[in-house]
Amino acid sequence: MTDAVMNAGRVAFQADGSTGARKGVQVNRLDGGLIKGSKALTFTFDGKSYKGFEGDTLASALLANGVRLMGRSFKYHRPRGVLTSGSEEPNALVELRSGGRQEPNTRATVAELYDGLEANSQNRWPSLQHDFMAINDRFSNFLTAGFYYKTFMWPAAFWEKLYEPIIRKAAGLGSISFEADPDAYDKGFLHCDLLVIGAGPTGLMAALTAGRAGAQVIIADEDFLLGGRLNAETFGVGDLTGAAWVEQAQAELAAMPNVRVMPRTTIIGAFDHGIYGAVERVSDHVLAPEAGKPRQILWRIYSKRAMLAAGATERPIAFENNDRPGVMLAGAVRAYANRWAVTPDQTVAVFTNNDDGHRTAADLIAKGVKVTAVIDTRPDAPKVEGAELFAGAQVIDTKGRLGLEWARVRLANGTTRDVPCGALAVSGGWNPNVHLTCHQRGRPAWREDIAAFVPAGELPQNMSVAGAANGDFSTAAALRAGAEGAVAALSELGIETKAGDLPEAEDAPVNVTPFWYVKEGKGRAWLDQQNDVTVKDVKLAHQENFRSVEHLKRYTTLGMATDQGKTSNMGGLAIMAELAGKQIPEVGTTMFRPPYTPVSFGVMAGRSVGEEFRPTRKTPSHKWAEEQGAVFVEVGQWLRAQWFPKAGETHWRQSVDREVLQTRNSVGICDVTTLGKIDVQGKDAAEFLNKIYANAFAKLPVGKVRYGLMLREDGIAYDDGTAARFAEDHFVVTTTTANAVLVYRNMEFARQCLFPDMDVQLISTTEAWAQFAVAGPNARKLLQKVVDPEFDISNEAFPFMGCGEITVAGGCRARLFRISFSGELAYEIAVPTRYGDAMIRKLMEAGEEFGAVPYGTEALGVMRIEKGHAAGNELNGTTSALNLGMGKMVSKKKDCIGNTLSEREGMNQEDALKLVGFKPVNAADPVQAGAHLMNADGEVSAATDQGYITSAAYSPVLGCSIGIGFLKSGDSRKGEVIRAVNPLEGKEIQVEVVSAHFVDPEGERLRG
Amino acid sequence: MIINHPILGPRDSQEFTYLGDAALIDRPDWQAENAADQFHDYLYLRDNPAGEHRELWFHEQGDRSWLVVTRNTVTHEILNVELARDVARARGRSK
Amino acid sequence: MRYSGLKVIKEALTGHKGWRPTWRDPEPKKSYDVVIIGGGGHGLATAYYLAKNHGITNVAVIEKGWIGGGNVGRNTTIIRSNYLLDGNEPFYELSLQLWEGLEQDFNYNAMVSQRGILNLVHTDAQRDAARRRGNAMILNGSDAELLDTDGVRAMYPFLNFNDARFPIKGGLLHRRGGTVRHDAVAWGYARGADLRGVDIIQNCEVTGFKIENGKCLGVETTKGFIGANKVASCVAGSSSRVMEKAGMRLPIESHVLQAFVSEGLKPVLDGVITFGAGHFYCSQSDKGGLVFGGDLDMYNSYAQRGNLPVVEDVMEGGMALIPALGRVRMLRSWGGIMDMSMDGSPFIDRTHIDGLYFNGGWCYGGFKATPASGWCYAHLLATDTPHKVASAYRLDRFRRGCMIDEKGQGAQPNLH
Amino acid sequence: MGKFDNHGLKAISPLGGHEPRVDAFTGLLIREVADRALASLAARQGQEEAVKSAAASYLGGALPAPASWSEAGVYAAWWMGPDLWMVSAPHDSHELMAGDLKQAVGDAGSVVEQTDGWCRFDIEGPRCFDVLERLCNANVRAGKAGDATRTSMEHLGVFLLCQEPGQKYAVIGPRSSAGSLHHALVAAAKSVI
Repeated sequence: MTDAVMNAGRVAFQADGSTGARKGVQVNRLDGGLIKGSKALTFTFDGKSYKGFEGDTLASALLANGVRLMGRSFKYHRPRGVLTSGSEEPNALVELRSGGRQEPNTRATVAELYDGLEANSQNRWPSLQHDFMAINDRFSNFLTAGFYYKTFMWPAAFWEKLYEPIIRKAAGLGSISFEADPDAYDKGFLHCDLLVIGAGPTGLMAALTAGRAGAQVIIADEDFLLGGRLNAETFGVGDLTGAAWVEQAQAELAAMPNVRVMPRTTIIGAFDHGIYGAVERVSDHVLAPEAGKPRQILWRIYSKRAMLAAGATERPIAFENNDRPGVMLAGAVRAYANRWAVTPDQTVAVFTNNDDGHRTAADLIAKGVKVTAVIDTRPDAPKVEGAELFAGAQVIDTKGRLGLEWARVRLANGTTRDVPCGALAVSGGWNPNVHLTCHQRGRPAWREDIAAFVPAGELPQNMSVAGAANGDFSTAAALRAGAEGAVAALSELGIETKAGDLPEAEDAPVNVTPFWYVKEGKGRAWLDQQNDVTVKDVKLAHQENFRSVEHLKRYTTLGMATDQGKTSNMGGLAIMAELAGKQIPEVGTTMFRPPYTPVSFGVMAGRSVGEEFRPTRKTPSHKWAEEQGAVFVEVGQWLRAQWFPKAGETHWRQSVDREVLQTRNSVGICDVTTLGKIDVQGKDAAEFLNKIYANAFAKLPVGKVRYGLMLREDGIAYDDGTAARFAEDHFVVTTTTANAVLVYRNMEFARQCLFPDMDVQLISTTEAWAQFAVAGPNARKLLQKVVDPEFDISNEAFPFMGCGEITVAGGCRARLFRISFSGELAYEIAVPTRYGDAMIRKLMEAGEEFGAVPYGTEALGVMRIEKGHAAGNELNGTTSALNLGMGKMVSKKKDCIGNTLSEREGMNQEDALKLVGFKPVNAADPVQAGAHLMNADGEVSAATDQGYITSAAYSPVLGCSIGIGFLKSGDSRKGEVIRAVNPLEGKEIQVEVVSAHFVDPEGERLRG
Repeated sequence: MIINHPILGPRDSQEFTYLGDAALIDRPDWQAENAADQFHDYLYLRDNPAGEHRELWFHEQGDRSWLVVTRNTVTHEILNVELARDVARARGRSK
Repeated sequence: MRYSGLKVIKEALTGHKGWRPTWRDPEPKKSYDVVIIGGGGHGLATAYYLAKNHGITNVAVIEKGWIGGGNVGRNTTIIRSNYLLDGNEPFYELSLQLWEGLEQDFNYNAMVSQRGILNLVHTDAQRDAARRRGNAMILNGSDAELLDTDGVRAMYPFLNFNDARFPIKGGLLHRRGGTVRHDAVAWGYARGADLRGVDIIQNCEVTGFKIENGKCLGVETTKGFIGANKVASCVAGSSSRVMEKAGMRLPIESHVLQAFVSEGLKPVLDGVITFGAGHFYCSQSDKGGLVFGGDLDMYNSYAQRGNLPVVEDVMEGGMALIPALGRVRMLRSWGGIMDMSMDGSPFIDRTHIDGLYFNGGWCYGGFKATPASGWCYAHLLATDTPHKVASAYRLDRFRRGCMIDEKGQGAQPNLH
Repeated sequence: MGKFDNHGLKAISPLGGHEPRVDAFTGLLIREVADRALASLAARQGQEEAVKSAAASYLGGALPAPASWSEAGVYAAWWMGPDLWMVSAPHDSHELMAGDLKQAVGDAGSVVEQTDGWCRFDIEGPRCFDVLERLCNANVRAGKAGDATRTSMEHLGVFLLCQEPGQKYAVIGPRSSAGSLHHALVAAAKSVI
């Protein structure tokens, strides 16, 4: 078991059994470490090939190979090397991979090395060593914070034509390939009693404690190696090395079925009520994901309790030229040496204001690296073995063009000393990683004793914080806090347990004297290294009154880079406090917002990409329509046949005209299943519909259908359809395709919230029935061949607006409605959906002798426009029954949703818009939906606007293009010739105002 | 967010559709002589409190219950969840 | 002090010693002609135009936090004049024209950049609506072009033209639309107003109104009572909270809208794109970050933060539209409180209380409106008559049945 | 097929085939199920008890409690919402179940045929947990046999019936989206297995 576990998840300590003897395999490689020494991996950086080991990051491997220069800064293109060993890295950003997988701005410090890794430096031209844009650095004195707000204003046109294009070209960091990402992403959902965020000593101890108590535990860490700082330090836990203890803990956790260990998983945000977002990097450590496997997974974690054990981040000290490649955080240098067996250079100096910095010196010396000096700002700095100590001293400058060569030190006695060093390990103290505590209402509080902000205020619901994230920096304190935190969290869930015996571990106190920046020196001391924000910029912001933290941030861009100021915000804040003569807490902190580290679009989209972006709904006749070569169109989530091209038809209009004419002349068939169908039952069903519809339904006889108009409470028409009464207490209501969900929701609102005692039951049956419109003079003849003979559907027995339950095709139950959208003699016939495919084939077969055609949504649209029926374009959410010419339908005799407010004066103006039809004066002119209406003469302007055309089509029946739309006082302007203007496309035509009922205005056909 | 459904227990708010202030239950009498004013206030005016807010959520991807959720609009803390139908009856709505 | 390239050079050569505070931090006077509540973009613009257009300089802008900390400091920086309805389009067209001359006017480079806004259409009905809208824009003196699929492809070949669930059938292009460096707008107006004598008072919260027999005499604040002939509320998402102190209920709900920015990238998007079949719109800042957003979180909220489902919804839209974004990373998300009105359109009006004025209901369109809002509010405050392009923005319009409902969603604020 | 469709119309499955679709993975089987008749049963106002007893005698077992499902003989039923259940039975023998059920409950309940409103996929095998946690937010690992959860998978509202925890589930979704639901299930299975 243990072995299996050791080889799973993490790179085990010396798992390859080697002695770890590999000193000098790469120029800066040391012995030991937690990397696998067995086989070397090959990778390239800027086209040059290097070797590293499994367990390396790109950063550690580059350092091992003696590469310090890894990037260029955003603004001045200063040469930069790696500053940190974690996700807080501001400098070492690269373009990883290539083609569709090209990944800009990837931190070399978290990019796991794999064989064949390809990385390139970014934001430089032509090369990292010789970056032309570094010219900016020469002019840095002109390009201070916010300089661009004060210039580039004259002449006005130049900003967009000259300055901005140059700036945009120069700006940005990495680039994308513009190819589609070939990888798949996934999403998932997890539930737990306790979510442990971070798997350092605190998190592991918490997970062990909770796991042993039987709780459902998830422990996640952004690193591929669990253990946090234990992997970077030399001190042990109990009688084991830190790393060995981690391995033991991981083995025990892996053996617990109630614990889920998630390495390579970053908790990106703390959302309401214990929900956390987590991104698991499944395949980023290999060349490419296995087929079908995701690159990353977004997990939504539902936690009852969460413990933040995210550790702390070291902060630098600002001094002149503190940004040269080789200047690094002390803890990072130590991590590279202990975990990755790498030293950034053979000679290293240390600059610190606290004891922790001394550990770096000690560990390097132990590994045989020459430490040329330990510079400690504290006069009472502790002794150092094996290196020269300068107590009460400061680094005031550094030299080395593309890499550090030496540091100039101001000694306590005032003299200066130049210390040779290829790397300078800087420690300004540690900041607890409070980020997730701020994602809601938490506001950190200042703790003087550790000179850092710790979590405070209103933490996210059910979150606790432990260990270094809470300001407890020693290993012993971390283990204790983890165990006790878990016990406390579980007891809130009613799971009682004990902390148990904790292993022995170092318990050194934090010994730090706040020191933020070296005041000496005319040059630039860097705070935000990626955005090139210096101490001077902060001073300027103060001078110009950008003094609130947010103003400082926004004016100088401090902390707005890809690292979100994880290493820089604190320094800027401290300096602003000093300038303002305030205490740091008075100045406050900027907001930390999700995500904790940046997350890819791909993983947030998951599987919802391409054609699967949203579900696709198919009609019962879809398969048949495909066979007919139908052209489909998206209608909401539905795919509907738009038209059915026939051999020889070269233009869609030919197909649509044919479908319309054949339907009007003989018979056509259309799948209308997509219309919403809601089954309404109960003693009060009729009374309920009276409330829902503007017009009356109580007296609708059984076996009859009635058109109904639905208003919103504000009196605007929002949907229409029919209600068929199958029994005293049973109706079937239809809605438009677009509003099916909305109408059902609103009816439930009325049923549950407005009329809770009505005896009404609702349920959708939209998908249960395959429904086909059979329209045209031969509709009845056709149907009589399909409907079983015992059912008389003659005009007398089954008149217009009749409905009933019948059987077809020898016993298949069906519903028949005598309703017409086309204006022809028409029926809608419904059969159980599974028979829909067979039914359309049956209908077409039966219609053969009449030359029956299938028609699609285009022909449907043409025929409804010819009849002047309102549809989506007319029910646009701003039109009332009055506008639609249905004002009289709104019953004043009963209460119904919308009738009271529909009486407001503004909705009943003299010249209110009315739905009318439009015919081109010149028959060849196309009427266009979206054209605005203007009087025959007079100016064309918004002020003279008379209305607009909502729907238009070519009417093969009338042989010209027609339209319907809304015209001021339209109903009283029939016969008037006006203009339909479309300046957008440079068109203007004369149209005659006519009735919207172009075809068979008396409606004789549909009654025939 | 998590809404503690009175029948189903904790459910992700993503399953719900939000409407707004629970006062929308109190639809005025259409025959009141100042019905127009009452309907105006009912439909258009809101307390919009920064704090406790009683509001209507529809469990559309669930059991299709309308719920009245009492939620703090500043902290998003949810203090109470009731079936809207019960609330409506308690407020005297019937047919 | 005038800002200019020369000034920058001179200061650079003299150690930047000459830069003065961009605005003062005065203590409030006992009383003012006009007290503007809210140091956001609209409040500062109102103060600026009161001073500049109407010579009214005895003005205080009181801000409970730091100026520009509301939506002017947390929006997606888009400016446009592409509205449909007569009540709106002339107002937003005035606003766009003011943007076009703004920097020279207040001598501050807000980086107004008319990069063009493309609203994609995916259905015939959307094209019909786009045609009606485009014509309304042109009839109101704005600009619009209707593109077909090829026209869109020519502009943005990397959009999904291959396997899109909702194919792109064209778009409505508004070339004069674009983006602005949002924070700079607040700072520029603040500086311009301050130079003209306006007092900008930060960290000063209004705790109440002094109203006697129907007249508003001033405001109680955390810095004491401040008298005023006219009090002008201009607090966007906090409108209901503030006006409630004057006993008013508003046709407004406060909702949270999230916005996002990606890591910095070399140029990807030249203009602004809105996806017509999902909730996603995007532009690229001069610094290289993709600035994007989508739909509201939908529930009433005063918390400037949102939740995960909407983040996913927005980024799903991004991937559906631009598959090449797969490996681009979202860097930061945040939320703003939107004063969502009942028809999606704003209010610039007197209240029933003499001397108390209201400006709000901007939904998520407030940023682009900043100059015209300030211009028209100043006009109302100075003349007591509504500016003609803002004459529809009355508080009683629902009572009269004169909604200005661009989206046709009715009285449900979160749908506008 | 069944005794009621000896008529001229031949049924097709939600995925469009004449035979139900099956997809096999190591440790997981996804089967399209097209042989169940469905009818919804809602209690009339104030008739909750009456409908329950009437249904009980018709089904030979009590209607299930909220968020659960149960079966008795050929019948199964799950809770859909307050006073609302879905009843299911073999399609071939019970295609007209809705009518019979209405007979049984009379005026105490409202019955609506739902047979073809839905598509159903049964998933079986030891990898159920791993696949389901990629699809929906239901806490399946804490679930028990008899759970009926309304949840959503890839933007689709579905019912998830647990027959055997970790081993056997039924996923019931809107019929018109059967293709999308099937794609979601298969894609998740491929991603996991």
